[in-house]
Formats: sequence, structure tokens, C-alpha cells
Amino acid sequence: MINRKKNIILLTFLFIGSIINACKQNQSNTQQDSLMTQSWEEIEQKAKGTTVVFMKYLGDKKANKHIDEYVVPTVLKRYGITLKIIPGQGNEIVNSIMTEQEAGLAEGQTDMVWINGETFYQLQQIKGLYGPFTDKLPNSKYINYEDPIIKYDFQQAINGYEAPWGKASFIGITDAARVKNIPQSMQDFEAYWKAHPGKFTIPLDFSGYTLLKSWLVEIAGGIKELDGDFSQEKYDKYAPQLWDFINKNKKYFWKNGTTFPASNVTVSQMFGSGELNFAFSFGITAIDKGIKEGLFPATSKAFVFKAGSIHNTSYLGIPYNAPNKEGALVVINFLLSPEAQIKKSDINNSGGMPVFDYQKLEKQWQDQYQALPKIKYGMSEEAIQEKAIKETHSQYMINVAADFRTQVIEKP
Amino acid sequence: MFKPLNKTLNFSILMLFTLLPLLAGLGYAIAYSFGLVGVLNKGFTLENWKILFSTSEVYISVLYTSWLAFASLSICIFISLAVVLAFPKKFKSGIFSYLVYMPLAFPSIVAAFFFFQFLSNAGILARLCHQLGIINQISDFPNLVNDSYHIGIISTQTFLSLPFFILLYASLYQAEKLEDYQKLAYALGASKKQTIFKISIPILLKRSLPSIIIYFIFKLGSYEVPLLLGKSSPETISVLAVRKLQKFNLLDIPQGYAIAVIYAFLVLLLLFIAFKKSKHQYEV
Amino acid sequence: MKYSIKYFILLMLALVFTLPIAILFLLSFSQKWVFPKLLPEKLTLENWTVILGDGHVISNSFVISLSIALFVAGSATILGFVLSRYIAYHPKRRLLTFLTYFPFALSPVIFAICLKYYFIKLGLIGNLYGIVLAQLIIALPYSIIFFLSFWNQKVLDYQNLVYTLGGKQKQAFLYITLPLAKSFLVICFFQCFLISWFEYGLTSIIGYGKISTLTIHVFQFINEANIFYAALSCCLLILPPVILLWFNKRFIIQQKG
Amino acid sequence: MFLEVKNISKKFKSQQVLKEICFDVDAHQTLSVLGKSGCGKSTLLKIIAGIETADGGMVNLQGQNVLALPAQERKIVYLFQEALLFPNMNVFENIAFGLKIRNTEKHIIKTKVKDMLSQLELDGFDKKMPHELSGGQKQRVAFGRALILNPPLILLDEPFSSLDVETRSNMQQLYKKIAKEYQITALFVTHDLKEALLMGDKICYMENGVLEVYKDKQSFIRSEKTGVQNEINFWNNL
Repeated sequence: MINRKKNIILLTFLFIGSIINACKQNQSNTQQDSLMTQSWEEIEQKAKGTTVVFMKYLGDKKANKHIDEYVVPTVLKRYGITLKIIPGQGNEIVNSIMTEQEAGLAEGQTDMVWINGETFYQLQQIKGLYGPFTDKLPNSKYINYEDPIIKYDFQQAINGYEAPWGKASFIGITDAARVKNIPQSMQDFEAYWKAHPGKFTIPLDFSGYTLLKSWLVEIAGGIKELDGDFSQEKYDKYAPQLWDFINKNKKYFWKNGTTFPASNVTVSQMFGSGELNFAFSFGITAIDKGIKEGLFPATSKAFVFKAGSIHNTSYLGIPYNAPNKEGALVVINFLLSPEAQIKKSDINNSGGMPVFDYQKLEKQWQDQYQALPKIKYGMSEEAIQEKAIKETHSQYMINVAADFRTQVIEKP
Repeated sequence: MFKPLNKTLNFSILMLFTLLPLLAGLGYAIAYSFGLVGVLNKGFTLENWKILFSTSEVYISVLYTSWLAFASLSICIFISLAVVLAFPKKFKSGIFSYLVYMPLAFPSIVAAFFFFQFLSNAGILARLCHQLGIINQISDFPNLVNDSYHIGIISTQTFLSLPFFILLYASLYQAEKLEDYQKLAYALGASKKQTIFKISIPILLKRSLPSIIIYFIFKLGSYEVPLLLGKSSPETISVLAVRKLQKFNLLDIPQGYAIAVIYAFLVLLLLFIAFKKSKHQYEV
Repeated sequence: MKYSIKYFILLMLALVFTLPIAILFLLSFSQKWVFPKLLPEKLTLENWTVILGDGHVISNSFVISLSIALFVAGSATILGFVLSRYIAYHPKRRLLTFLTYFPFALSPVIFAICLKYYFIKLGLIGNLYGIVLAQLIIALPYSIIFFLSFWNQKVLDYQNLVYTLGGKQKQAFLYITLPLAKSFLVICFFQCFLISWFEYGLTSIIGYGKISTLTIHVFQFINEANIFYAALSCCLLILPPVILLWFNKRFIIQQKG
Repeated sequence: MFLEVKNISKKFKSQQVLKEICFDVDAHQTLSVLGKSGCGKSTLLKIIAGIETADGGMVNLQGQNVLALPAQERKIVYLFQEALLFPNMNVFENIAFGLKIRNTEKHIIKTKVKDMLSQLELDGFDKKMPHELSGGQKQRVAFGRALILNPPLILLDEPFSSLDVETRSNMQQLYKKIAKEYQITALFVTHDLKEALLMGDKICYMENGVLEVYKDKQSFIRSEKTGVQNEINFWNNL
């Protein structure tokens, strides 16, 4: 008996050992394959009747509804593809792909992912993406890949490894009825907090970290200073000032700055209920959407922080081990089409800015885009465009997120 | 099925579900934390453990998690003892014997959601206070969720474990023939107070100690409740480990596994104590 | 006076046990509920009709969760019954029990994180098999531990008695052991059902979001701040256990009588 | 010889529970085995019944070595200290159990059980559930459950030890009566001196796993270790 037990324990260790060894084997680097040599028709043909698993952020009720009620049925009807949406964002995506890589799995669980910034950067670091593939998409013709806001994802050239899906610009939201002089600079905010304590907070998600980056840019005296590759030197120079600024003032934050909400969804809700006076968004259409839903008061207003409105694009990528790459290509191509882009931009759906180049559109699409309900409450696309600034390198995001925790949250 | 299964088969299935996942999971976590596996790891290193122990994060997390478990269990045991000693027969039959089971129908995530809706600044309790004119606006209401005193988490955990302890003490009350002991104590001239504090409570506590330790271990591992109702810092062990593994910095992942290892050994230690305390008792 | 305090305490206790359910149901029928209104502006059946409508994700999840829970509970109960017997009469009973306690006591989320890699390796991620296996790893030890208290000397004596009366193992099992274990089996099934039915962390990691059980939807609704749908799915989660509790309770009482 | 037990030994871990036990019993006789609790009496009975294994030795029943047979085939009935009535069956079903599993015809079972019930002075109890019976009644049902099979050998493991004095003596009388009527061969284990003397045709004494057989009651009474002398002295000195 005891012998048998020993054997089993021994076997277990052997088992673990073998798996560890398996991990050390080289990961497949054969990115280019027969897939790209096929014609688009062949790809569509192959995709027919398959299932595409799409991992995306599911925090936006309206956007979820748009996907469920428009994208999924349309894709099924037109291409015979069953689109399955599964939740996951940022590092969850990286983590999943990474674990699959460690397990040496030729076929992963996801076919396409919604990513940008640090997620793209990290996926590239572990060679987790399939590509380049954007040239293959027929609807790429509507997109200006030389536009810097599309060409670079957080200062990282996309090189065809992800296809743009939506453009976003970071804005603040406030209620004109409650906040008479909308603060913009950090100085303004400091004054405002002191006068109205408890009405401001920073969500612990990409919205909050983008706000922190906006302030970092403001401290650095403009985006020029932080343009280009990540610079540890510059970061070490400006970040401490940012933490000082927040630590000095956090006692005036919501719940005295002892805790921060996990996501901007919560912040928007508290803004709606009057618990907070400020919320944030990446979509210029967010305010119209919020008012329509009855979440925000009709006096809500958008504003841009002093540093400018950080502009970025979110993308669709294909994991290196996606089992159904053809299907993913077809779905991505559909999502890039003027039709899908216009539908998505509708404030009744997801909202936000489309990724196509308006000039490249056929007349009918141009008309349709013009016919979309106009924004009534937020800022116009043009007004924000004027204040648009580039995203900083992803490493800033990663560092800001980590240091906000160690330098602010964990400091009493 | 009718015949007791073949011994080897029995043993294999048992190991498949107990020792194997344990060794495999723990082995993987240990290997990862020492840099032996993982795409971004480059071979054996102590670095992850060094980083982990150089910051106070993990110590605080262990203490905080233990404190939460301790606080919610103490309150829960206090209430259960009081209720059972006051109404020793209420939970054996009648409506309360059914009602007491209700919290058992709550998964932690639902309980957390409910307590959030109930206790938050714009929650039902706040609305009630507003209607009663106790507060004028949201900010007047005290912080009861995501709060510095962890009221939200502790109330939820207490609610979740209350039925277990009430039922445990109600059945121990009978099994240990507490009524007889109480009568004996009275006959020997003890006052009501003395009987409760010198006889009833010590007997119940002593008999329930292994269960308390096991329950303490469960509470150490709780995830959903602190995730929804906790503050951003400190975090409980599970929340901290999951954050390290799933949030922004990929280089934090080995630390996440290291935390998992620490937690596993903590559980092992506590289980060991629980087993020492219960020579002949295995029921939870 | 003394009695009024006692009744007050009892009333509070009853409130603590019932209020959460009442409020969750109220929320599930609500639509607009702005601070500081004590009651929602609109009470409607709409949430329920939408969600229970044809092919809605939630009704699908309900069926998925139910199937998983029934299967896990069934297999954990049967396997646990058999394995616990093995442990109970094993000379190394304490050691084996200790080993069994460990997966039972460990946080399922952390367990899942450590095991995820193997599940991926074995192709058990994102499918029902994986979830069932993962939940069994949690539920089976519970079941084993639960049944350990059943296999006492008395049960053994009963079986031996049947043997000396000339009964075969099969007869001893069918006529004696099984009837003796009936209430244990029912309660264990119920508890294992709950373990599976309530499971969130482990299922979300091993299920990869592809298998959307009810708890996963609750979390998702909470994440998108959709409190009315969240409340509704909470109600769906609570209902089966409440009903089962009712039957279970009656069963226990009957057994005692 | 009806039952011959030779050199039975048993070890639990390091403890020698039974040491080379030898004795025999004639047909239709009851052998009392007296001993303090924990002396190995129960283990001995269990080995003979087949629910415990022996390390070595031989048990011959009617000339056949039964040690290799499973309990089911030995036709030896073991009566536990507790009545162990099946809680899910009524009195009738309990008594009928052994017949039922042998697929005996229904009407035969019915008459046999009826007879047994009246033998045991339990008429009208057939529909009662075990928890509705008193201790003595339970023990009687347990008797009936065993006797109805007409077993060649019955092993009784302190069957009356949990009963009060009066019921106990009633049961002893009843046993004597039934033993005679059914011509029972039995081993009767007890820690009660009086009971051992009363029930057994022959008596043996067990201590620390060693069994000593007395050839008659007189030698048993004279022996120093059985405690009979102490008892006599006690009564004499009153």
C-alpha cells in the first residue's frame, strides 16, 4: 500500500515535470501560413457555418445590446457565422493567451479579441497575435492606415497585427447645474475639491488611468515631452509630482480617498445619482447616451482636461492560436464595413467615432453617416478634434496603474 | 456499487480528486513563483519572493483577511449563541426552523449584491433615512460599503454564516444535553448568569471549535464578497492574488502565484490545527 | 415586558432572514428607482417577460446551470458515498480525511488559478466537461467528508448482521445500507447542488466565459450596473434552493418522525 | 462434537487479542463465556460468525471447517449487544427478513412469522416500527429474526446487558424456554457472573485473550479468578 502511494506521488511529480518541460519548448513562430494565400472568397467560404469566439469588454450595456441585436444576427445571416461573445478585457486577454502558450496549445479558445494600448503591447511582447492580416480585409480600403491615430496604438506601430474598430477621445463629464465653473487644470481641480469635498474620484480602470496620464502630460508641460518611446527618466521625473498632487488632495475625494471604485461604470452611476459631480468617458456620444437612458441629468456637459483630450483607437486582433482565423477575418471585415461602423456610431447603439476615412466612402455611406442623429449635449467631434492629443507609450499606462496602487491607494 | 469497489480503484479515484489536483496545482504555483515555468520567466529566481516580502502588501493582506474572518465569525458566533440560548427550541420546529435556512439559499455573490443595494450611500437604508428625515443628502449617509471599517463585508459574511452556527448550536444544545447541565448547575446553586457563562457557553464553544476553525478557513478564501464590497486597499488574499494574476503588469504574475502558495500553506497549517483539536470528530 | 423584548428580537431575526429575498424580488420587478425614492417609480413584469422570453441568454443559462448542478450533485453524491466508505474503514482514516479536507477548504478561485494550466493542457477549458470536473474537485471532497459521519460502527454492524442472516452484499446494500443512508444522500445531494449552483470564481476561470452560468450573468449585470437584471438573475439563483430547502426540510422532519 | 474451535489467534496492530483459543460445544447446549469488557469475547464471536478474520486456527461446525467460508454461508447467526432492528422495517418485516432474502414463499413467511411472534409473546406487534418498542421487545424481535432461520449455531454478544434488571430476568427466562424448545446450540457471552451461570450448560472464562474452559459448573465456582468465591464471601459476610 505504502509503496503504491509513493508511486503515485512520484508519478505526479513526473507529470508536473513533463509539463514544465513542455513549456520550455519553443513556441511556434510560424505566423505566415497558407491562410493568407487564399482568396477572400475562399476565406468567406471556409468561414461559413463556423463559430467565432469574440472576447471583449462587456461593461457597456448599450454596446452589448448593439452587439447582441445587430452584429450577431447580421453576421449569422450574411456569412453563416455564429458569433459567440465572451467577457474579458486587458490583462485577462493577455493572461488567457499566455497560459495557452505555456500549455503549448496549438488551438486556443478565442478567435478574436478587442484590444488596444498595453494589451496590444503585451500581446506583442509574448508574440500572442496573428498577423499581419489587415491587408487581406476588403474593407481596409475605407481606412487610412497612415493616419497616425490609427497607425500607432499607444505609440506602437500596429503593422497589420490589429484592425481598427473604434476611435475614442477621453473627456470629462460634469453637470452644469451643479458645477458652475468647470475646472480644467489641476490647479482648478485642487480648488474645486477643497470647496466641494467628496464629489470626485478616480476609477481603477482604463478611464481612471487615462485621467492620470492626462495629468502626467499636464505636469510634463504637454504631450511633446512624453511623445515617443517610454522614457524611465522622464517618468521618474514627473510621476512623483503626480502622486504628491493626489496624495495631498485625496482627503477631499469620495470617501476621503480611502477607496476607489473598480470601474467607470460605478462612477457614472454615482454621477447620475448625484453622489459624484464628475465622470469620465471615451466616447463623445456618452453624454447623449446617458441622458437618453435617464442615467445622467439633462444639464450634463462634456469638458476636456487642460492637457487635451487623449485620443486613441481600439482594435480587433486575432490570437496566434485562434482555431478559426478565417471566421475571425470575415467578422472583422464586417465590423470594419461602413455599414457596421455607421450603425455602431449611432448614439442609440455604441456611439463613438468611426474609424473610416470619410473621404474614402461612397456617396451613399457618406449620406448615411451625415444622417445620424447629431450630438445634442456633448462636444462636437470637431471641437474635440481641436484639443486631441496622442496617446503615450503603453508602458506609461502600465506604470501609472501599478504606481497609483503603491504610491496612492496603499499610502494612508 | 454493491460490493465495495476494488481498493486500488477507490484509492486512485480518491487521489485523482484530492492529492493530484493539490500537488499539481501547488507544484505549478511554486514552479511559476520561482520562475521555472511561464512564458516571461527566464529560469530559477528568488526575485519574485524577494519583491513580495520586501513590500508590506502581502503581510497586510494576510492580517486583513484574518481580521475580516475573525470579526465576522465572532459576531456570528455571538449572535448564534445568544439566540440559541434564548430560544433553544425555536429552531427545531415551526416557522423559524424554516426561515433560519434562508441565507443558505444565498450564493455569496447574491448576498454581496444585496448588501451593496441595501447599505450603499444611495441604497435602501439611505433612502429610508432620507424619508425619515435623518439625512438630507447622499453624502450625509455614513459609508457602509467599500468603507474603512469593512462594515459591508462583515455584515454580509455574518449573514451568510448565521444559519450554519444557529443550526450547529441548536443541535449541540440537544446533543450535549445542555438543558440537563443547566438544571444541574441551578441545583448546585449557580445563578442564571453563571450558568450561561460558566456552563452553557464554554460547552458549546469547546464542542464547536473544530467547526469554527474550518469555517475560519472558508472565510479566509472568500472572494466575491470582498471583491464587491471591499476597499481598493487592503485586499483579501484571494482578491490580491487574482489581481496580481489578471491585472496590468505581466511581471506581477509570478508574485500572484507566490501569494497562492502562501495562502495554501496557511490553510494547510490551520487545517492541521483543526485536526489536532478534533481527535474523533470529522463532521463540519 | 420581558416577552416583548424577546418577540422583538425574534421579529428582527425573521426580518434578517426574509428581507433580502423580498427586496431582491422587488428590485427584479422595478425599472426606475432614483434616489431618494423609497419605492421604485415603476413596477413591471417587463424584466421578467423579457428575460424569460424565448431564447434569452438568461433562460439558457438557467438551464445550463441547472444541468451542471444536477450532474455535479449526482456524481459527487454517488462517488462520495462510495469513497467515504473506503476512507471510513481505512486504517489510515485520519490521514486520508485530512487530504480530503484540503481541496474542500481551499478557496476555489485560487485553486482554479493554479489548475487552469492543466485544464488548458487537457482541453478542458471553456467546455462543460471542464466545468463539471472542476466543480467535482470542490464538491466531491465535501460529499466524502459529509458521508464520513454516516459510516460508523453501527452501519457496519447492520451490514454484518445481514451477512450472518444469510444476506448477500447486494441485499445488504439495497435493503439496509441504502435505506439507512437515504436522508444523508438527499441532504448531500442538496448541498452539492448548492456548491455547484453557487460557484462563481472557479467556473468563470475554467469556463472561460464561454459557459455562462447564472452566477456569471449576475456578475456581468453588476459590472454593467444593470441592477434590475442583476436582481432578477439573483432571484433565479435563489429560487431553486428555496424550493429545494422546503422539500428537504420536510424530508428531514419526516425522517425524524 | 457439534462445534470445535481450535487455536484461534488474533492480533490488532501489536496487541494480541486472542491467544490460541480452544473449546468445543455439544449440540443443543449453551456455552457461557464470561469475561470483563475488552477481554476479546466479541472478537472471538465475530471470528466464528465470519465478520472478522482470524490470524490462524480452525472453526469446525458439524465437522466442516467454516473459517474459509464467508459469513453468509456459515449459517451462524450473530446477535449483537444492541438489537439492531432495521429502522426502515416494521416488526413483521424485521423477523421475516432472513426468509425474504431466501425468497421463501409469502404464505410460508406469514405463518412462520406469526408463530414466532406468539412464541416471543409479541402477538399484535407485527405492524409496530422499531422505535415504538421497548428495549426488551426489541431484543425479542432480534431473537425472532435469528431463530426463524433455524440456525445450527447462535452467537449472543451480551444481548441483555442494556436492559433493566426485571426485563433482563424475564428475557433470561424466555431464552431458556426458547432454547429448550428450539434445541438451540449457542455461545452466550456476558460479563455478568450470575447470567453466565444461569444461561450456560457449560461455562468458560476469558481474560486477556486467554480462554479457560471448566469441565463443569462446580470447577468454575471453585476457581479463584472467576470471582465466584468473592461473591460468595460477600454474601456470607453480610
